[in-house]
Amino acid sequence: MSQDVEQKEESLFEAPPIAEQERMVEAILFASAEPVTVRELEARMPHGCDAAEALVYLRKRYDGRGVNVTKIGDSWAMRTAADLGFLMQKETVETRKLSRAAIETLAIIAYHQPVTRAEIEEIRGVSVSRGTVDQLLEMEWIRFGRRKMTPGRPVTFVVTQNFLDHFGLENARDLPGLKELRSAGLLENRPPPGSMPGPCEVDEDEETNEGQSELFED
Amino acid sequence: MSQDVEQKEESLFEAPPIAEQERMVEAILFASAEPVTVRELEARMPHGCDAAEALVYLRKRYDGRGVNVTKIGDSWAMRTAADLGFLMQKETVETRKLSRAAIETLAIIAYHQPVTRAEIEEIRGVSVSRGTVDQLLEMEWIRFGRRKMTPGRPVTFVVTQNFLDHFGLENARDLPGLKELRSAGLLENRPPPGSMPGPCEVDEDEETNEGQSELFED
Amino acid sequence: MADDIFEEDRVSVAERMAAEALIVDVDGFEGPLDLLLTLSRTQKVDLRKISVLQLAHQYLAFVEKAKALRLELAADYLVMAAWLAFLKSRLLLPPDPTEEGPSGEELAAHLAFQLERLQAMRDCAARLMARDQLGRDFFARGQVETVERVKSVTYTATLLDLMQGYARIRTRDDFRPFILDRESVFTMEQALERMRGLIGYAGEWTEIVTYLPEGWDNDPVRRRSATAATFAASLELVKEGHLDIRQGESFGPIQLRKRGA
Repeated sequence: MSQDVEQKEESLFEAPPIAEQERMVEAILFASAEPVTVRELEARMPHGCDAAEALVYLRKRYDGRGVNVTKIGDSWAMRTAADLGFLMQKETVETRKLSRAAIETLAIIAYHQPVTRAEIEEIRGVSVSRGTVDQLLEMEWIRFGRRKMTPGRPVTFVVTQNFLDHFGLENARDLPGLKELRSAGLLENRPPPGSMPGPCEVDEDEETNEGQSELFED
Repeated sequence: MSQDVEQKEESLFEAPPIAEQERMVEAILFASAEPVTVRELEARMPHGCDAAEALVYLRKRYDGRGVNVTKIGDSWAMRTAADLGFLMQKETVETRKLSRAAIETLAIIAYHQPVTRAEIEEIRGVSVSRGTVDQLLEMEWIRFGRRKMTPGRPVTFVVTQNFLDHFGLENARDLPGLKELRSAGLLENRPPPGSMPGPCEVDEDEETNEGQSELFED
Repeated sequence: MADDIFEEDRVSVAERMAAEALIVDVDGFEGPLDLLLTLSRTQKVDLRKISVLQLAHQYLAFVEKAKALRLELAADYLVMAAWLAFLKSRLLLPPDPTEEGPSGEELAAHLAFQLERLQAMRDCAARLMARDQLGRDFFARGQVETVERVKSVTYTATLLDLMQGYARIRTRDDFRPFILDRESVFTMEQALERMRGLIGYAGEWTEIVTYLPEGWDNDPVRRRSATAATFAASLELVKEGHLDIRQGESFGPIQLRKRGA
């Protein structure tokens, strides 16, 4: 008789099948605002559940999915797969023209590389703000070159492959020289005429190389 | 030559494999508490993705799981399986207790939408207090529909996506017993013969008997 | 008379109690239609088979009792009572072919429809609220990952921008930096230098104008500048203790003399 009661109690508290426990853990982790410990899981699940085991199955199930079961400290949570983080952003891209200071700095680096900040400032006649250099570095249009063998061993800046790609140049040496700039009307102190000869056109000129090499001679 | 360019462009925009798209939809739906439209899904996914197709796979995958993929109007969301609600006492949010008048008004709007205030009053036999409508509007369970093309062009009320989401309905057409009510003629806006006393009185020239049926019949 | 019919309809004590309760609780009803629906339930039949005539009796009896109890009934209850009395007479009397308007049967059918519809809506409301509800039976994601609105700004420049930028810098070299045109300016430094050279000879009071540099007294602009500079230089020399300065009266001539002379 007493055995009957015991059996009845046992069956009353029999844990749900592990597949069902997995569903429970899944639902709890999904709905929880905070990561949940195994202990908390078991406190919320029916008596006799083995949340740790259910988690093993659940974790395997979500392996490689868009959402993963991850352990954070002692707790468990579901998180979007790291490689899909880009989906959590709604991107709006705005294209802006580079500031005049940045263009000038970039031009000096392109024409005079490798060039130190002090040299840039000397050529521009004004100091170069940190923001300008940072912006160009961030855009990956310039990078640090080797240090100059002058006192203080200042860092230099050079243009990058990205820069060349963007401007359709094979080499920084392909940049038109001073003479070409002048013949293109770019060196005159008046607004350039509407029909600007393209840089490629200038390139065809044989004299290009002279100006260029002169520029790049250290 | 031009074909080359075309091919190149096509390959550039080639959508990820559908399994990958499924992962993406999974991640986006998982991360959001609010339902997400197919359109928004695709806006966030790489170019050329077919979110609707990915959803078919995803929905099947979550069938019977602790978390389900549910359709709510034009949108999709992930929700825990209703049979596991007992695990979520911690997450349960106390919803504001609605008055009987508010619940009835809500039901009338849901089953008769788009419905005017006068029509609600005719069905309930009493005037609808402003507070009742305001409360439902505030909960974002109802919203204004388009005006009726009857004299005075009265505003109508319809239920919202939030309403569908809250009651786990894919569509207003899935309201329980809707078909039976319609076949019993209980959703008709039957004008009273002659004049009726009290709030039952409706504009006699009201010609829109088709009202609600029109909404549910597409 | 109405009372009699009412009593006839009532069979059990429980129903009579219920009817009493209805009256006491008149405020609990949401209008006459709600009351009619409640009364109709005592008929214990499908609403489609309800006897509207009997219902009219019930309602009128209710109103009578309420009046007897001196309960204040809202106007719409009384309007409904009047209308039901009218309906009752239509239903009881044989149809008068000369009479206009809808027949008693039509009116009764519509009332029955209204009651059935209201009951249907109440059932719907109950079914709706019995559904699984979000936040009670099923749940949304607890740990919402916010969708970041990333406004990325791409900066761009063309090769032309670059060349123009470079040209702008190089062109600058062709111009000397802007400096003030000082041709007509006699600086205090110049005046000081000049005065220091001359001061040794100023043993007597000498008018300041005689110290003005040569060639600066014809052009008024130049003379003004030279005068001001010379005066300022004189004051500086006074301060240094090399010179005395005096002016006899306002706008009178200013005279200088070497100190200690």
